[in-house]
Formats: sequence, structure tokens, C-alpha cells
Amino acid sequence: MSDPRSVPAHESDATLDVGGVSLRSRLLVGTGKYASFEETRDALEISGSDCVTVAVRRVNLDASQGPSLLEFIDRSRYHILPNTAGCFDASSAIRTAELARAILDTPLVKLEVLGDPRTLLPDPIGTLEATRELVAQGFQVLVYCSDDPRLCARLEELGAASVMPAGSPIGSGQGILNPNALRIILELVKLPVIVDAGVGTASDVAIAMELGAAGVLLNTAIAGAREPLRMAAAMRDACKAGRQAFLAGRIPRKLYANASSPLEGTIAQSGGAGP
Amino acid sequence: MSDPRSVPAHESDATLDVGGVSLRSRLLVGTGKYASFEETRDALEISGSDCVTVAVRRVNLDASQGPSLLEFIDRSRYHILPNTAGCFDASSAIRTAELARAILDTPLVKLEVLGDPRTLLPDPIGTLEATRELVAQGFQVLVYCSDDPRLCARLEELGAASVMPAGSPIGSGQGILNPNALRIILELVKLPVIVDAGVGTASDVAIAMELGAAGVLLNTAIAGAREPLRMAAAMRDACKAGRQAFLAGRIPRKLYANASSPLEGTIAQSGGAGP
Amino acid sequence: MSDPRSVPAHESDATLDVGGVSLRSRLLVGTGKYASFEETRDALEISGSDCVTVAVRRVNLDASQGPSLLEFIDRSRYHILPNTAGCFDASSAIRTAELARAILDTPLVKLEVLGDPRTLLPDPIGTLEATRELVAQGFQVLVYCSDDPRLCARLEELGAASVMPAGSPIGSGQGILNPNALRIILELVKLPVIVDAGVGTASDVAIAMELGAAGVLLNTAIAGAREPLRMAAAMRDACKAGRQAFLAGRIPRKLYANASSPLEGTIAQSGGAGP
Amino acid sequence: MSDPRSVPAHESDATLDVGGVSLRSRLLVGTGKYASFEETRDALEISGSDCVTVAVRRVNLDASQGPSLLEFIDRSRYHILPNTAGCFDASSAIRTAELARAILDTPLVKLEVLGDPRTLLPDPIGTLEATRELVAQGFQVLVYCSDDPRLCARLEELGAASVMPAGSPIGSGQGILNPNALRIILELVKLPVIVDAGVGTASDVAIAMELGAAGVLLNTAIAGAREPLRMAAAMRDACKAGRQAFLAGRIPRKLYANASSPLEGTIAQSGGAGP
Amino acid sequence: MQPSLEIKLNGKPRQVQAGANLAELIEELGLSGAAVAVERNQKLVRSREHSAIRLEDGDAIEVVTLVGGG
Amino acid sequence: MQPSLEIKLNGKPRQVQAGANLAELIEELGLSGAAVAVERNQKLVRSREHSAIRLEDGDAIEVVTLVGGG
Amino acid sequence: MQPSLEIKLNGKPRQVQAGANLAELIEELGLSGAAVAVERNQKLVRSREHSAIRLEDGDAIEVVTLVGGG
Amino acid sequence: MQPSLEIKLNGKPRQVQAGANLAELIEELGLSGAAVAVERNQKLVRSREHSAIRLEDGDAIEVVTLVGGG
Repeated sequence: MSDPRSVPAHESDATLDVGGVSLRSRLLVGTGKYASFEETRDALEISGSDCVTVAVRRVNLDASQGPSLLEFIDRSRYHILPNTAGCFDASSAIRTAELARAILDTPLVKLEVLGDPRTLLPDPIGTLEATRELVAQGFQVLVYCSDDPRLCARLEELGAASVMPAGSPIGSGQGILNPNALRIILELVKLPVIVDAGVGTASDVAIAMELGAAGVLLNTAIAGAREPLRMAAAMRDACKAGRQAFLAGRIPRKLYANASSPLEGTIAQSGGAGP
Repeated sequence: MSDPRSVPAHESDATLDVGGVSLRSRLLVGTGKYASFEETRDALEISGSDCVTVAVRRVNLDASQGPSLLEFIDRSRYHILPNTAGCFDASSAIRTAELARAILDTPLVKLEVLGDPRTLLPDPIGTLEATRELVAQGFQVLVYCSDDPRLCARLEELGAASVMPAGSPIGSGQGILNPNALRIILELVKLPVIVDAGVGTASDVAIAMELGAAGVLLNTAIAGAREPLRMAAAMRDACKAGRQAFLAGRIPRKLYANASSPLEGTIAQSGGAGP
Repeated sequence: MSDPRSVPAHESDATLDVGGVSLRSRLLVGTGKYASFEETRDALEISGSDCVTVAVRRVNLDASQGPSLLEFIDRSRYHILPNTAGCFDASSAIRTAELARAILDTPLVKLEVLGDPRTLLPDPIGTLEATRELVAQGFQVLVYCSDDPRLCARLEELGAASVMPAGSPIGSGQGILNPNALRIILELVKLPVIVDAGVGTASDVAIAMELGAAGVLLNTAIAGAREPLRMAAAMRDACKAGRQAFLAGRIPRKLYANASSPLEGTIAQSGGAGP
Repeated sequence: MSDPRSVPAHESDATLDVGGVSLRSRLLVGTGKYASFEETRDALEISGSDCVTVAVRRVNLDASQGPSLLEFIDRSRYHILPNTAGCFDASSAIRTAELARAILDTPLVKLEVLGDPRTLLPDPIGTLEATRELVAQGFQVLVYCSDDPRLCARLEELGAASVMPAGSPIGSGQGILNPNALRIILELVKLPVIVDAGVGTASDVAIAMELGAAGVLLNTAIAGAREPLRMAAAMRDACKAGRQAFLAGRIPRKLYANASSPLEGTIAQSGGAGP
Repeated sequence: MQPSLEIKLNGKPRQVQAGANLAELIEELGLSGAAVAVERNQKLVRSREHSAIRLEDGDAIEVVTLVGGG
Repeated sequence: MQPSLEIKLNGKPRQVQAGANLAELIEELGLSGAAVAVERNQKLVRSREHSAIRLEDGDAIEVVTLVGGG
Repeated sequence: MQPSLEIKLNGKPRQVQAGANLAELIEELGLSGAAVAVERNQKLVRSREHSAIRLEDGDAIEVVTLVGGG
Repeated sequence: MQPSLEIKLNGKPRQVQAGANLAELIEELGLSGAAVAVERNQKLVRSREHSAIRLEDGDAIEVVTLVGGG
């Protein structure tokens, strides 16, 4: 190899193809909870993501209309993935998906059907129902769900475009609580598996990617950090690091040692004892 | 902020100053176990490190002298940190350090005094003795040691330039087995704390840096990966990611949820139930 | 307190009331995989359990009928909980439950509807369907399920007698992989939560009970141990230990120290430095 | 086996022989931090321990002398193990050990030489020094130390009667933070290894014993529990459970399933699909 | 004086002129051309149909847009 | 010679006398009084009905018992 | 009037009669026969030697007992 | 014939000419100018002193270089 710096092959990697779009970055980021739209825009840019999520909400009719989030998201650069956050039954989620499609003219939707407002954990029944209906309506459905492997398999059968198991509860910052479950999902499901929810810091992203996830979606971990822009950079690098490490094939774990320096050829040990 | 891409401030970070040298990268890499010197050179380059470790061994007098490792390490670019790997008593380690200094004309030494050849874990008594003597001789001593916080404090008292606690045994690939110990070391010790040994994959590096380590030293995790050059890239990015995440200030951990999308303003819930 | 040994109050604890029966022991044990019926009987006895699971299988018509498992289970002493293990759809599971009831004349059933024979993980759709039907038929349904908290909440709504989330996959011996999920289940569900599947060793049982589980069901961890009878004793004690520890209210976790010996009143420190 | 209940062989286990005494229980308990001497006495009794630790402190000359702790510890039943808690240098610890021996006429001492009053972590240098001196003076030295395996090996060389690595910092309640280190200590050291410090709840004790520890010493986990007497019972049972599980030989860990019910012989699957 | 009717707009009661259509309501709200979508009685109404849909008394109208979310 | 019919018993073909009922089959199998339960064509048949159920050609019969399981 | 001397007892200054021995001090403290041990100037003094040890000005005396500890 | 003496070189016996110095040994080994360092009897000899150090019978000489290590 003559010039490793110019050899992109070592770091190149196929795109993440999901729901009919092709993403160069495997990091998907949300747009909630930022201090300003400017900060949102800058965080997206630094994150290197090319797919961002948005929510659907009633227009606030009491206030005069200020600038809109969409003015800060360059649609030539980002795929927009509307979510159905805040829906607690299949029917509301389906209506929300339709409204989002009417605005954005995209078949993509991140389906969330939640079970209760305290834990914000997904309701399996509503999620299965809404997936079936939205698939029938021609949506590309990326489904937020628990890390129950057979639930993920069922969602694949129903025609989901991606399953998005939570590493841990939304906004909990606990990372990937059950790597074993994620491993089994990756064995059972052929769809892209995107870890959604629970990321707290950069290493959580790296761990998800090292397990073989196709991507990671996060929001609070960046927006809620003390310095969101710096954390956006951290997440970008962690996602790449984890993906490369997955592809590079890590060393196995052992109870103990395996010398990195040769054990032979040391100078005569002082006491004569030596190894 | 007009152009986030051009704002290096968000990712800039002071150098790692240790033993009188100033390192731009916080990743230190070993040179053992590669398939060839060419691969060693390329892995170092891709890793982005500017400090590399080498070992001291008897010249093989039975073979004709082939090319030397040093021909593949550009000393204008890398600081070389010789180690005393393979020494099982203080006296051998001190002699090895002196031999290395005679070749390299550097005061830097990574001190290893090992307890036994099976575990390659450091011997606390020999390590303390050799640190005292090498400091007296003017070396800048970066000390490989266990993650015993009070041992690290003792090494600081003796004048070490850095303490380098093992995340887990050399070559074990188990990562940071005891983050709590590392946290306490970082509270007790003012020296740069560089995690040495045990890294298995990229997220291990990110975790060490997120805890606040000043740097990470690794070798087998790159050289022993299925694709070492790709893993070198992963480690480079993970080190940056972990450092940035540490500086950015992560969100706290919670049992459960914290919505990233607003909870108000959803459309009227179908069943009227709603959250 | 004059005689602590005679004060059962400190260790007494209400029974585990589930499905209309009242169990003195919170350990439920399976009867599969033992070397002999004698060993099964002895393991049950040593375990202290008063509820044991059995499976329903075709009579082997090619062999002469030897002794039956039921001859080794004293029904005056043990509640028998038939399972629907091996069923991969709701309908088979329902039929199996009916067959079991016809033999045992008990309304109790441990429902298992599995998703695939490789992982033996439960299928959420089939599980929900079969639960609804069996409840309608008057069964007391103890439902083996994943640790998805909202799935457990749905099963409670359907009238299950108990939810039995897997700590980890059946026979995997990995213990409680996601204590956080179990904690949330215990918050969301008012039914008795019995951890079923995944236990590898005694501490796994203790951990489940300390989290607040109402009971633990296990089989392979005893039957597959090198010494099953000894392991039965270990599980018995671990279940009691975990329950008592839960009730006793453990100390909080801290980064570091909290002296157990008083810090004042030590003799004058030799160096005069002292704490 | 005719009567499993009467077969003590399955639960019998050799005594823990350490420092010249032979203990029936592998649980050693401290006497600090109880609400009263009566509670201390009852907790000791319920714990089943036959070895209890005490500290040495200046007589309070300003107060009239009330009852003494020793009046509540039946020396015909308990071995008393005085500690050197609160000593921050070897010399104070040695003096404290001598004072304790003068009162109790026992060669046993639990050596603690601490590094600082904030973390209460042991100082390796002072600990090594004091061990050497106390062994020379004929003490049976049970040494509180870190979980550094080579430090433990050094203490064995110096003639310690037992090494007592901390599972986590004193009073932190974090349990066994580094089971890998404990495993290596158990490989390297032939002495009884007694886990001391860090236990928070019953499962922590079980885990230590399952790893092969010879015993566990704890204090705060009982004395600081909401109901100390109940926790004493939990610890007693957890210690027995962990020991039995260690001896019984646990099943191996697997990624997933291993059916406990037979997979053959199920009734014809409804859909014809079957496993 | 023209008669008016009452609808529910984003969950709140609102008086509108009898005979008004959806497009007129959107314009009155200052949202013509904005990135919004509209539901009438829990059914999406595509924008090209807005002027064809006459509001009726008791209609539940939802007008939504996109906001930051994760 | 008596005519026979073929049923499926626990998944395998088996010839039985025409006119035989379920109770007779159970007895022939040596399972009278044993802790078994019986299904005919995927429907449970309670033991008190065994003698009232005449086997028909093509019947799928399952005879099950309890075994060790977890 | 008898001359006195000053010692340090458990870290605090205390006046004792000149010529007093350790046993007398222990008795004065009400600790005779108690489960205590005594150090003089950082050296243990066994109880059988208490009456032979005469206190001197500036002596540092430690009198310790056993308390609850872990 | 010139007398020779035996040294231990990197742990193995080796005959060298009597009177030879360390610089001559290094040259004979083809290591002049190489990145090596030399110890005589467990003491480092700096390269500027190599020609001043005459080898003696029984000397233990170590000649080391740098290799890959972690």
C-alpha cells in the first residue's frame, strides 16, 4: 500500500439503504429539544447525518407564525423522516402518518405507537396494527419497537422497512441495556435494524454499531448535552468508529494475557529467574 | 454561528502533554504483532497517533540483519515510547530502560514490571521500586500498573510522568472492566491517566475517554483484528468521539422516559383516551 | 428481642398467591431433563418448591409403558403447573392447555407460544391470542413472555393470572439480562411477576427476587448442573435470600467509601499525619 | 436416594480454615454501625456467622463507662477478629494490632492500612510493610487489600493468612465490580480469599461465593439495611446458596435456547407448520 | 348579518361564516402556502381539495405542521 | 373378515376395527385409567365421552400424557 | 503538697501525681479489669507490667478498648 | 596462534580474540552504526566508550535493538 491516507477503501462502506432511500451516514438524528433552530441546523450539519426526524403537531393558532423548522433543514441534503411520536393508539398514528405525508410528500414514516405517557414505551398491539395498515397504504414504515426479537420478526413479516428497537427507554440515556437481545434480532431479521432511543453518549452508539446494527437514531443525547454541537461531532465519529470496528473484526475476549511485545529475547533477568 | 463546518473550536481540544512531549492525538499505539513492517507503518498512519511504543530485545545474531522497525517509523512525526515489556523484576526493567535511552536518546519510558508470564499483570513492588530509580535517573516514566487507585497515587508521589492503569489484562480484549476504579483514579491523581491494556474494540476506547482518561494506549486490538488498517481507523475515530463526548457533557441516566418530541399539540386521539 | 432464633417474624413473608393457589415457596421448578424420575423427585423436594411444571406430550405407543412422572410427584404437596412448551401457534397451545386440564383437572396453565425452534423465544401475537382465549375458557393463565413492559401490561389487561418474563432466553443461563426492563414491568403491572427462563445459577435467582419479582421459575439451571441436588439447595436458599433482601431494604450504592468502623478515636498516628 | 431431606451430604461442605481457626460459616460479619448492642448481638446470631470483626479505639474518658460490646459477643461461639481500621500508615496499624492482641489474646488480625480518609481504599505500600512485620511478630494476618491480583500474590509470599480483596470500596454497596480480577486472584493465590468490603445486598454475596471465594466479610450491608435483622438472614442464606452453587457446577452460558421441555412429541401443530 | 357556524379547530371552538370552505379557513388563519396539512373529522383532506370542502357545523378540523422531534 | 378403517394415531397411520369407539382404542393401547387425555380431530374428548365416540375413517387421534418439562 | 507531672492521655493533657505508675492511672480511670490495652509512648505495655511502669513527665499514654467495626 | 577468550554474547558463549574491544566486537557482528545498545555485565556501555572497553574472559555482553511491542 503506497499511501494509506488516500486509500478510502479501508474506510469506505456501502450506504445504508432503507425505505427506498440510500444514506451515506448511518447516524439518524432528531430535531427536538434544541435551544434554537440555528442550533438544530448546526447540530445536524456537524453530525454528518443525512436523515433527520421531525414530529407532527397542531399549528399554534394563538401565536403569530414565526420561522418554521423546515426552513432550517435543507431538503436537498437531508431525507426527512416524520414520526408519529405522541400517539397512543394505532389510529392516531396512522392519521399522523398521513398528515406528514401530505406535507412532505414522502412515503417514509417512523412509526411510534406508545403504551403510556410515563414510560413512552411502545405498545406492541397498536404497533403491529398500525404497521399493517401503513404498509397497505404504501408507506415505508420504520418501526420503533421494543427489543423483543420475535416482535421484530413479526414486524418484518408485516412488511416494515426497518425495525428500530430501543436500546433503552426514550431519553433514558442508558445505552444498549440488552446487547444479547440485539444480537438475536440481528440473527432473526433481514431488514435494516436501526437502534432507536436510549443513547446517552458516544460509546453507546459505537456499541450498537459494533453489534452489527445498520444504524442508530438519536436526539436527546445530542440536544440535551451540555455542548450539543460538540456532542454532535462525538456521535458522528462514534458511529463511524463502531461501524468500522464491526467490519474490521475485533479480537476475541480472554480471561487474561496475550503479550503484545514478544516474550523471547529479553535481556538476562537480573535475578536469573525470568519468565 | 455562520458556518459550523469551519468552526474547529467545537472539536479542538488541548494537546495531551505528558513526559515533556505534547501529543495532538490521545491515542497511543503499539507496534507489536503486525504481519509486516509495512502494515505497522500503515496502521500507525491511519490511527492518527503521534506516539508509538516499541520493545527492546536482543539482536538476533544468527540471522542476517533485515530491515529494522525504526526505518518504518518517521521520527519527525512520531514520538517513540520504548517499553520494558518482558521484565519480571525492577532491575531488568531499569537496565532495559537505560538500553532504550541509549538507542533513542529519549527520556521517555513506558515502565512494565510484570508479575508472572501467564497473566502478564504488573507486580506492584517491582513497579514502585523501578519507578523510584528511573525517576532518579531523569527518565520520564509512564507506568503501566493495575487499576488500584492508591497504587496510582503512590506512583504519582514517586514522580511518575503518567500512570497507565490496565482496563483489563494485556491482550484480553475485555475493555474497561472496572469503570468505578478508573473514576476514583481520576479523582485521586493529577497526572495524565492513560488507559493501557485490555482494549478489545472501538467502544472500549470511547468508554475510557468518556470517563475522563487523558489517553488510551493499545496494540493487540488493532494488530490482531481481522482487518488491522480498518480497525486503526475505528480506534482513531473512537478516541476522538470519546474525548468530545467527555467534554460535551452527556445527559444523565434515568430509569425511563424523557420525550424527544413534544408531548403537547398532538392531534385529537382517536379513542379520545390520549396521554 | 430476647431470642432472635425463635423470631420467625423476621423471615416470615406472605405467600405467593397466584392463579388461585397460595404458594409458600417463591421458587417454581420444572421437571425436565433430569437423569431419572428419582432425581426429579429429590430435586423437587430439596428445592422446597410447592409448584412444579410439567409438559404435555404424545404417549409413546411403540414402547411399553414404564412408570409415569406423575407417580413421582406427590400432588398433596405440589401444585402442578402444566405448560404448553413446544407450541408454535396459539391454537396448538390452546389445545395443549385443554388436554392438560383434562388430565390434571386444574385451571392452571403456563402458556408458552414460541416463535421459532432455534431461539424458543415467545411469539407476542400468538401469546396474546392464546391468553385471550384461555382466559375466556376459565383457565388461570401464567404467561411466559418477553421482558417487553408494555406487552406485559397488555397481558394483564387480557386477564392473565401472572406474567412470566424471561430473564434471558430459555436454557441460556444468562440470568437477568435487563434488570431495568424488569423494574419497569414491576412498576406497570400489578399481577405477580414471575421471572421464567434464563436462570443460570443461584445469584440470578437472588437478583430477580431483589428486584421485587414475586417468584422465579427455573428448570435447566438445576437439572443441568453437575450436581443437581446440590444446586436445588442453592436455588432454594438464593430465593429466600433474595426475597428477604428485597424486604429488608438494601443500602444505596455510592462511588466510594463509608466507613464501617468509626473514624474517630484511633490512636495517635505514628507520623502525626493521620486522617 | 431414599430420603433427600436427611442427606446432609448434599449440602455439607468443609469448614473455612483460616489463620488457625476453623469456621463453619463462610460469612464473616462486622459489628459497626448498629443501633444498639442488642441489635448487634441479634444480627450476629441470625447471620449464622462464627467470626466477627471489632475495631480498636480510645476509651472515652469523658463519659462514664457503659456496657461494653464484648459483653454482647459470646466468645465461646464467635471468633473475634480485631481490625486496624482507621490506620493510615503501617506503624499505626502494627501498634493497633498489638493492642488488640493484648486485649483479646488472639493472634488473628484483619489488617487495614488505608490510603486516604475519603476513599478508605487500602495503601499498597503500607499494607505490604505491615503484613511483613505482623507476620514476623506471629500474627495471623488477614489482609484487606485491593483486587490487584499480583498484590495479592505478594501478600501470600509475605506469609499472610488470607487475602481480603475489596469487591468495591468500603461501604459503597456496589458489590463485585470486577469479577475477572477475582477469578485471577483465585487462580494465583492458594490462600483463602475472602471478599471484604463493597457488598450491598444478598446477591453480591452469592456472586462472590459462586466465583469461588472462600468467604465474604461484610458489615454495612446488614447494619445499614432498613431492617438489619432481616438482611442478616438474607446474607446467611445467600452465602450458603452461592457456596452450594459453586460446588454444584453451574450450566454454561449460551446466546440462546436450550429447551427444558422435550421438543419432540408435541401434538400436531394446528397450521401444519410446526417447529 | 350572515349566519355563522361553530367548528372545533385544533381542539378549540371557533365561529366561522356559514358557507366557508376549508381553503378560506386556511387563508383566514394566514396559513395559505404554509407547510401544513389538514384533517376534517379525522380524515386527511389533500390541499387540492380544500376549496371543494365546505365547512359544516360541528366539524372537527386539525391543522398541523412539522416541529422538532426525535 | 371384519372391515377396518384407517385413522391417524399420534401422527402415524393405524388400522382399527370398523365400529370401534374411542374407549376401545384406549383399552387396546393399554391406557385405560392412565393419566392420558385424548383429542379427536383437534378437539378434546373428555373421558366420560370416550365410549360414545365411534371412530371414523381418517380420524386424527392424539393421545397425550404428562412428561418432564420446564 | 505533692508535685505533679503532665502526661498526654488519649491525646489530651492530664495531670498525674509524680511517682504514679500505670496501674494506678488505670485504677484512677476506673478501668481496672476492663477490656482495655495500654500504650506508653507508642509501645504496648502488657498488663502484668503496668505496676512496674512509672509515669514520666510528657509520657503519651493511650488506653484503648474494642468497639463495633467492620 | 593468538590466544582467545570466551564471553557470553546475548546469552550464548562466543570466542573472541584476546585484547579485542567492544567496538571491534560490534563491527565483527556487522552492527556498527546500527540502532543497537550494549550492556557489559549488566551495565550499559555508551557507544562513545565502546572502543575503550576491552573484553575480558567471562564478560556477559548484551546487544539489543528495538522491535515491535505494545
